[in-house]
This record gives sequence, C-alpha cells and structure tokens, in this order.
Amino acid sequence: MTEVRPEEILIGSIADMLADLRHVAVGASSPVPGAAALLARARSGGSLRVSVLGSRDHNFFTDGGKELFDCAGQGRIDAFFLSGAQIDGKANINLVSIGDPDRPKARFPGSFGSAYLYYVVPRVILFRMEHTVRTLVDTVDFISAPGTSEPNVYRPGGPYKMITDRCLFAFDKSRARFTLESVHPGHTVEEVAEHTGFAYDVPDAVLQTPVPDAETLALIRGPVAEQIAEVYPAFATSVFGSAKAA
Amino acid sequence: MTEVRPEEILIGSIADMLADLRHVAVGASSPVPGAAALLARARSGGSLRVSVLGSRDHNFFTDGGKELFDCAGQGRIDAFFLSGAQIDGKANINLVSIGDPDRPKARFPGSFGSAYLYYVVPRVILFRMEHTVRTLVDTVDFISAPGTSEPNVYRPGGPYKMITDRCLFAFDKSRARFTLESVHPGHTVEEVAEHTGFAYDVPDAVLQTPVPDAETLALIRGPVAEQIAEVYPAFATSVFGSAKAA
Amino acid sequence: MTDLLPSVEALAARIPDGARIAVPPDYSYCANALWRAAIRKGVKNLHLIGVPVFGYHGDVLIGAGCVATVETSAVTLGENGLAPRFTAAVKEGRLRTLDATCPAIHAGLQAAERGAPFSVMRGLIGSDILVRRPDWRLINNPFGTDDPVVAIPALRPDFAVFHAPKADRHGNVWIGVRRECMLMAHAARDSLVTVEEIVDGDLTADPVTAAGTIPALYVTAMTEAKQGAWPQALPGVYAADQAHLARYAEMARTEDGFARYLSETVIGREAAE
Amino acid sequence: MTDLLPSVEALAARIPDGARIAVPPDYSYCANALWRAAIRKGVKNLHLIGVPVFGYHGDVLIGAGCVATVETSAVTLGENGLAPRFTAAVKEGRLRTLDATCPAIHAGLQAAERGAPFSVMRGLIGSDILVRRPDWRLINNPFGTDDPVVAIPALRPDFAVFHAPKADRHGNVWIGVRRECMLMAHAARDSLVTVEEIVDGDLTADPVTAAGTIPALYVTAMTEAKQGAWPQALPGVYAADQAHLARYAEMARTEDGFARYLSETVIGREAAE
Repeated sequence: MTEVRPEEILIGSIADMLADLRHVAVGASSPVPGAAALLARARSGGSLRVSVLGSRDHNFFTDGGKELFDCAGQGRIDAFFLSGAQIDGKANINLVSIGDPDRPKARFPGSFGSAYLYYVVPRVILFRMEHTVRTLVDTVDFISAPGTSEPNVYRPGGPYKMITDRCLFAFDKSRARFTLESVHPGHTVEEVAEHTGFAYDVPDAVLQTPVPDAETLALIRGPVAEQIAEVYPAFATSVFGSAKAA
Repeated sequence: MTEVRPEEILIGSIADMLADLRHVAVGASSPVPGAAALLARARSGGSLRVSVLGSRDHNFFTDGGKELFDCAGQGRIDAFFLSGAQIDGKANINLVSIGDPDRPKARFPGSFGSAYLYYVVPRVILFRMEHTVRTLVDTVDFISAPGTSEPNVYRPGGPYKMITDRCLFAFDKSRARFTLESVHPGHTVEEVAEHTGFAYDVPDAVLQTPVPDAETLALIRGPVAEQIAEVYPAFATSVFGSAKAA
Repeated sequence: MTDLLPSVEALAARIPDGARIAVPPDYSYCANALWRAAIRKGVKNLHLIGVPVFGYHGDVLIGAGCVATVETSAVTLGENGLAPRFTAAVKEGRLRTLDATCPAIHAGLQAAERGAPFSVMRGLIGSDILVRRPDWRLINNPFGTDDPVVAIPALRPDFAVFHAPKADRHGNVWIGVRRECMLMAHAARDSLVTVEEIVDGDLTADPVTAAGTIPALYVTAMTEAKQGAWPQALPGVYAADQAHLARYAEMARTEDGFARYLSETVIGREAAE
Repeated sequence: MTDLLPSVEALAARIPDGARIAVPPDYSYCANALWRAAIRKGVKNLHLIGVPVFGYHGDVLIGAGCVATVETSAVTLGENGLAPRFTAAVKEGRLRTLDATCPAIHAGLQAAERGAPFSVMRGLIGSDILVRRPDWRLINNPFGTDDPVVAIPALRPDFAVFHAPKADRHGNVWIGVRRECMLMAHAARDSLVTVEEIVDGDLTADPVTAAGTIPALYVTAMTEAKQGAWPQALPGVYAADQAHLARYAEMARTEDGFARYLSETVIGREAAE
C-alpha cells in the first residue's frame, strides 16, 4: 500500500460523520467533501443518497438550481459542507471579502447558498484545507452566515464539526465554541494552537484522527476517485493521479 | 346555410372581443368561450395564442397546474372568461353557494381561479348561458371574486363585458355598473329588463348583436367544432353534432 | 429507499385515517385504483386537498364516507355537471369545506416546497373566500405603502397521492408536463404513487426522460396498477371512459344509486385491480 | 411570436445598454457565442444577475467593460480559482456588487414568476449579506410570534439569456432538467436564446420532449449558434474545453493578458460564430 495522502485521511474522517444518514448534498468547490460523500454512499449498501452540485452522474435533481435549496428547506438533506476564506471561533464564515466590502483587500467568490443552508441543514460540516491564523480567525471580516443565531431565529441546522488539514474540531452550539476533537497523523496539539486564531477548548486527551483502513483506501482510490473526477478533474488528477492509472 | 344557433352568435361575438390580443386563456367549464378563443385564433393568422385548460392539443403549458396563474400574474394573459351561479350588478360573481355557505340551499363547484384571475387579467369576459332574475341578481350570496376593488388594492384586471343567452353588456369599472350594449337576434330590450335582477344603463339606441358571416360560420362548424370536441365532447355533440358529421 | 409494494391494497394500507392528502385535478393523474382499495379498507376522516381542484375520485371518496374535510378551489364532474356526493354532503352539513382559489393552493404548496413559512399572493381581497379563511392573513407589502397582500401559510400535506404513466425500480416516477404532481411530492411529507408500468433502467439517467421525472427521494412507496386511472383518463396514455363517468353522475344523484355504484365498481373488486 | 434571427450578432443587437440580465451558472447553459457578439457590439452598463451564480462568461463581460452591477451569490471559475476580472474590478471599486445567497435569487425570481410582490425565506438573519441589502426587508411571520423572516422583492430581469440544446421553429426551447432557465424565462420580461440546433416539428407536441420545453410564449428572439456554449460545456451535448478555460484563468490575471485573450478569442470572430 502506498503512503496515505492527507486528503484521504480527511475523506475517510468526513465519511465516518455521514454513516447513518439518508441524504447528503455537496455544493460548489467541495472536492474533499464530495469524495467523502461518495465514499459514505459506497459503504452504505444503497441507503445513503448523494447529490453533487454540477455532476451529471451523481445528481438526481430534476427541478433546476433551486431544488437543492428547496430540498434542504423540506428537511430532506441531512448533511452539507461549507468552507470559508475566514472562519472564526463562533463558527461564523466569510466567503466574501477582507476589509471594506466596497473596496476590499481581498475578494472571494461569494456566499453561495451558505446564508440559507447553514440554518436549515442539521449537520453542516465545515472544512478548510489551509489551517492558519489568517484563515481561522478570532472574528471574520464579513459574515456570510453566522455560526449561531438568537433563540427567536428559525434554525434547525448549523455547524456540527470542522475539519482542516491539521485537525478535527467539534462545535457546541449552546456555547458557540469549538473543541479540539482529534489531530491528524503527523500533526500536534501544540501546532494546532499555534496556527489557530481563535480560542477553543482542548480536552485532557486529544485523539489522533484515524487513518483509513485498506478496504476504505481501496474504495477511495478506486470508484470514489473515478466518480469525483467527473466534477473535479484537476483535484482527481493531483490527488489520485496514480490511482487512476492503476 | 343552416339556421344560426344561439351558441354560434355568442362564439362569434366573443371572438370579436379577442381580435387584437396576443394570448387568451380558457379555464374550466367554458365550452363557448373556448370555441370563441379557437375561432379568434383561426382568424388571427397565427398572432393569437390560445391555451385551453385540460386540452392536450390546445395547451402549450409545461409547468403544471400553476403555470396558467403564474402566466396571468406575469401579465402574459390578455383575456380570460368567468361565469357565476350568480352575477350581480357590480360584477361580483358567486361560484360557491346560495344561502349560508355552511348549510347552503345550493352548492356549486367552487371559485376555481376566479379570486385571482379576475384581478390580474386585463380583459375578463363574463358569460352566463342562463339569463334570469335568479342568476343575474342585485347582490350575490357569496362573493367568489368582486367586480371592483378599493383603490389601494392591486388590480390591473377586471370585468370587460358580460355575454348571456339574451344580450351583451359592457362594464364600466369606475362606476361599477353594466350598460346594455346589444341584444341578440330574437330577443328584445324589454325582455332583457324583465329577466335581469340588477339595475343597469340602457343607451338610447341598443344594437343587435351581429350574426356571424358565412366565412365565420364555416370556421366555427369546421375546425373550431373539431378542436373544442377534444375537451368538451358533450357540448360539441349537442351544438355541432350535424356539423361534425359533415 | 422507495418501497415497491405488491398491490394497491398494500399501498392503501399506508393511508391512515385522518391523513391530509393532496390529489390532482381530473385532467391530471388520478389514482383511482388506489382509492378503490382505500374505500375497501374503510379509510376515514380524510382531509382532501385539491391541487387545485378535484372531481370524480374525490366525489366517490366523499360518497363512501371516507372524507371529513375538503380543501379545494372546486369539486366538479366537468361536463357531467355538479359532483353529487360532494354537493349532498355540503348541503347536509356533513363535510367541512375550506374553499380556496387555485393559485392559493399552489402558493401554499410552493411555500412548503421552499421550506418557507408562507407565500404571498395578489387577488382575494374583497372575496368571501378570504373572509372565511381565518388561517390566511392580510399583511402589508413591506415594499409598498398601503398595499395589502394575502399571506397563505405553507401547505404541507401528509401525503401526495397520484397515478403516473411509469416509474423505474429505483422509485423514480415519470410525470411529464403534469408538474403539479411534482409540486405535490415536493411539498408533501410522503408520496404514495401508483404507476401504469414499472420499467427497467433509471429514468433520471436519460436527460430526456429525466426532465419529466420525480426523483425517488420524494417517493415513499409505489406499486404498479394497470389501468390505475380508470375510469378517468391517463393523459397521453388512455382516454377517460366517458360512458362510465356519465353513468356515475347519474347513479350518484341518489344515495341508493351511489351505493349500487360502489357495490358494482369498488366493493369486492380486489382481484380486478 | 418568437423572432428567429439569422445570427448571434442580430440577437446581440437586441440587448440595450444598462439591461438587467439573468444568466445561468457554469454547470447550466451559458450563451458564450452570444456574449462574444455582445462584447463586439460594445454593450455597456449591464446589470448581471447570476441564477444563482455565474462564472467564466460573466468574468469575460466584466473584463470587457460591459458590466456596471453584478447581483449574484458567487462569481467563480470553479477549479480554475477566483474569477480574475471580477476580483480586480471589485477591488478597484469599479463594480457595484449586490451580494446574495442562492435561494434568495431563486425566491426573487419565483415571486416574479408568480406575479407576487415578494417571497419570504428562512436563513440570512445575522449575516452581513442581509445588512448590505436594504432592498430586502425583515418582517414578522404573521403565523408566528416573534418570528422574523426575510422578504425578498420580486426579481424581474429585463432579459433571460441562455444557450439551449435545441428549439423548434415555433420558438419552443428544450432545456431538459436545467429548469433554472425556465424560471429565468418565466420571471424575465423577455428571453433571448441561442440554441445548438433548430429542429423540425413542435417540441410541445411530444409529451416526452414537452416535459423539458419552455413554450415559445416566453421566448422573444432566438438564433442557432453551433458550439454556442464553447468554451463552457453544454451539459448532455459536449464537455467544457478545460484547457481553454485554464488558459483563460491564467491570461485574465493581468489586464494585458485579458486584452490579449479578448483579441484572440472574441474580437473579429464574427465569421466563426
């Protein structure tokens, strides 16, 4: 077996979070979550449905661009994935800009469906492949979608976990605060502290994020790699290039 | 040429009201208006679109039952037809019941789309094939849709004319009042007065409703009779039975 | 996953007493074989929602004593006239009637489809329909001044019930241009569907059939029912049995006639469905 | 009746300066040949509405100086990264940006489709998107107590613009499952459409193709444009030209590079479209 790639650890870890669900949707710019959802589906024996935005083969929607959001509003999507140019300690996410939004220092694509899906999907999994004090900040410059809401705001959904290239956090909605849950192989609790711009809780014992077993790796590098390549060809080439040739 | 049937005079007369329009829709239980719309289309040289509710051949909608109403709300329907178990002198229509609606003396099918279309379609043509003091009343028992609205109510549409088996009225929205416009051949101004339960204006000279010319009659008895038979087979048999056999 | 059931009787067993059920209009896809099975089972106290109206199948259910409430924009037998069992039940005060207007039904279903608490619509103001619907509200358009508009709350049926031309074994159901069936399925908690034919393959895989297909996600349970819309039409597949519908209109004018109709057409017909 | 025009140049001539135009996302049906013609014509001050986002074709229009305002939930080149001309224009304060979230765009278009003054939606409360959209309003859900909800006014574009796989000579346009194009066409005042192929017959006559067809009523003008989505995909017909799009992302990083891109790909290419 070749060395396990960091993305594969993330894919395996996210797939574990989706094991008991009925329907997982994957939005824009989400290759790692997309692969994780396809892995979870492959392991579910047919009970998990997956819809990948922009996919021809892995998207069963037939009512146009609105159906993903309608479906979430109906309570028919159990998990979704969001990222942020910045994410802060209250799980607020910023997908828009740094500095004054009218003359920003940096401008990102935009909020996509986050300002709705973050409220209505029960299990929103945050992911950020660049874990630095620049990205995981104390307070975001622009709130695309807040991590928590006032009690009078309709909000059946919200943040569940956050996974980065260094570690996995759990989120406690009642306290609006992250807790370090596990650190990926090759990374340390101290390193996470050094590169995180917000305060969070650290339990006495921090686990190591598990490495996918051989069977899971075979699924990731086989059918999952092939399926995700349809929507994310560049990602598939860079991560699974060798596996596809096999 | 065989004798002109009363329905044919109505069909011709309504078709004349549709001559300059782009899109006419026909709702439920509307055989005479449906035939009129199809006649107007046949004479328009292709410029008039017609959609007949429930028709396979003469309904181009592809977005389900809501499209008729959406289309009207968008301002894309120029004329529609409504009837009433009762219609009163203010053009209020009753499609629901006589007496207490919870224990009615008579119950009719219901309001269909009238409580929307009567407000948004610019040219609503009322039709009532039974012109009596029982049907054309001073005040309806139940307002399915009012003839006029307060100035602050959004209402680009409303009643334009009313045609019965005896005559044709025009409606003046600013005065919320009908004026007798023409009397059908074989009927009289006095007879209309006797059988109408509401007050209306009568000009000094009341015209006779024109009889369709030979060319129009040929259209009605030929393609129009055949087309309307798809949705209203019983109507087509009873009115055009001989024409169909020809 | 969509449950594939062996018969309309098995599917009818999924309909509990008191359920709020959305049904299509006569010119759409009516699940008559399933409704006959529901009558045989003796379902009670249904709340029937016409999308936006209903006809023959609802009148039969009312006559058979299965319905407590109707929420609809009309009930009619079309060219065969008034729906006699509906009319009799309303006149005798045995049926709660929530009168609506077509686009209000669609507005409520679309709010449910979108996960929104309500939709607003024009029209209705000054009608007795609005007066008699305290569950609807007059609010002010926040983008206007002195501009009243009617708010229709989300209408989320327990079930959408209809009969479609075909489905695949995954539970994807082809409904073509009869998109009110898709709206009903999106808005309802569960959908119970009969189909004329179960086909091999995946209807969502071909882009042409996919365009008219409700994905299996929305379809709770389904069964095949040949001639499942009879005596009504299955548009595009077969025409209505006009003679039968005319006979129904005639027989259903009296309670005795209706009872005879039921015993001839519905009761004991398990084997025929 | 739908106008059948002889060329994308003739269709582009229908787009006036300052028009508010709804465009589909990259995974849908983008009218690139038409947009190249619009750039050649020198259209100015467009208000581009992403339904609910847009990518390559909007970035090219922004770079070419055709756009004054964008109203969208995102602008991105997908795997090729940030949309460089959009990013540069925003940073330099040359582009008015009305940031939205996807379902708010759909909600506004659906209000327009329904002829309703607004739609309400969940979410948004507590976001800076809402803070920066004074054209949206927080209202109280009349069916709740202390239940705020966001009202999105009807979004009625002047034009819907997209490129579909096929149309017939009547102007009926087949869009299959890409129903956002139908929503755009219903909501917009006018629709300008290019199609890969104009076919004989009537697409609404066959119930299978009718299910994915926008009726001609909504289609103002149309022209055939082979490879009209290039370099983007026409889903179900041809794939994206990935190498070209990667090259665009690279060249468009500088103003000079973008100018070279325009002169290679757009300017003077009338004959090729």
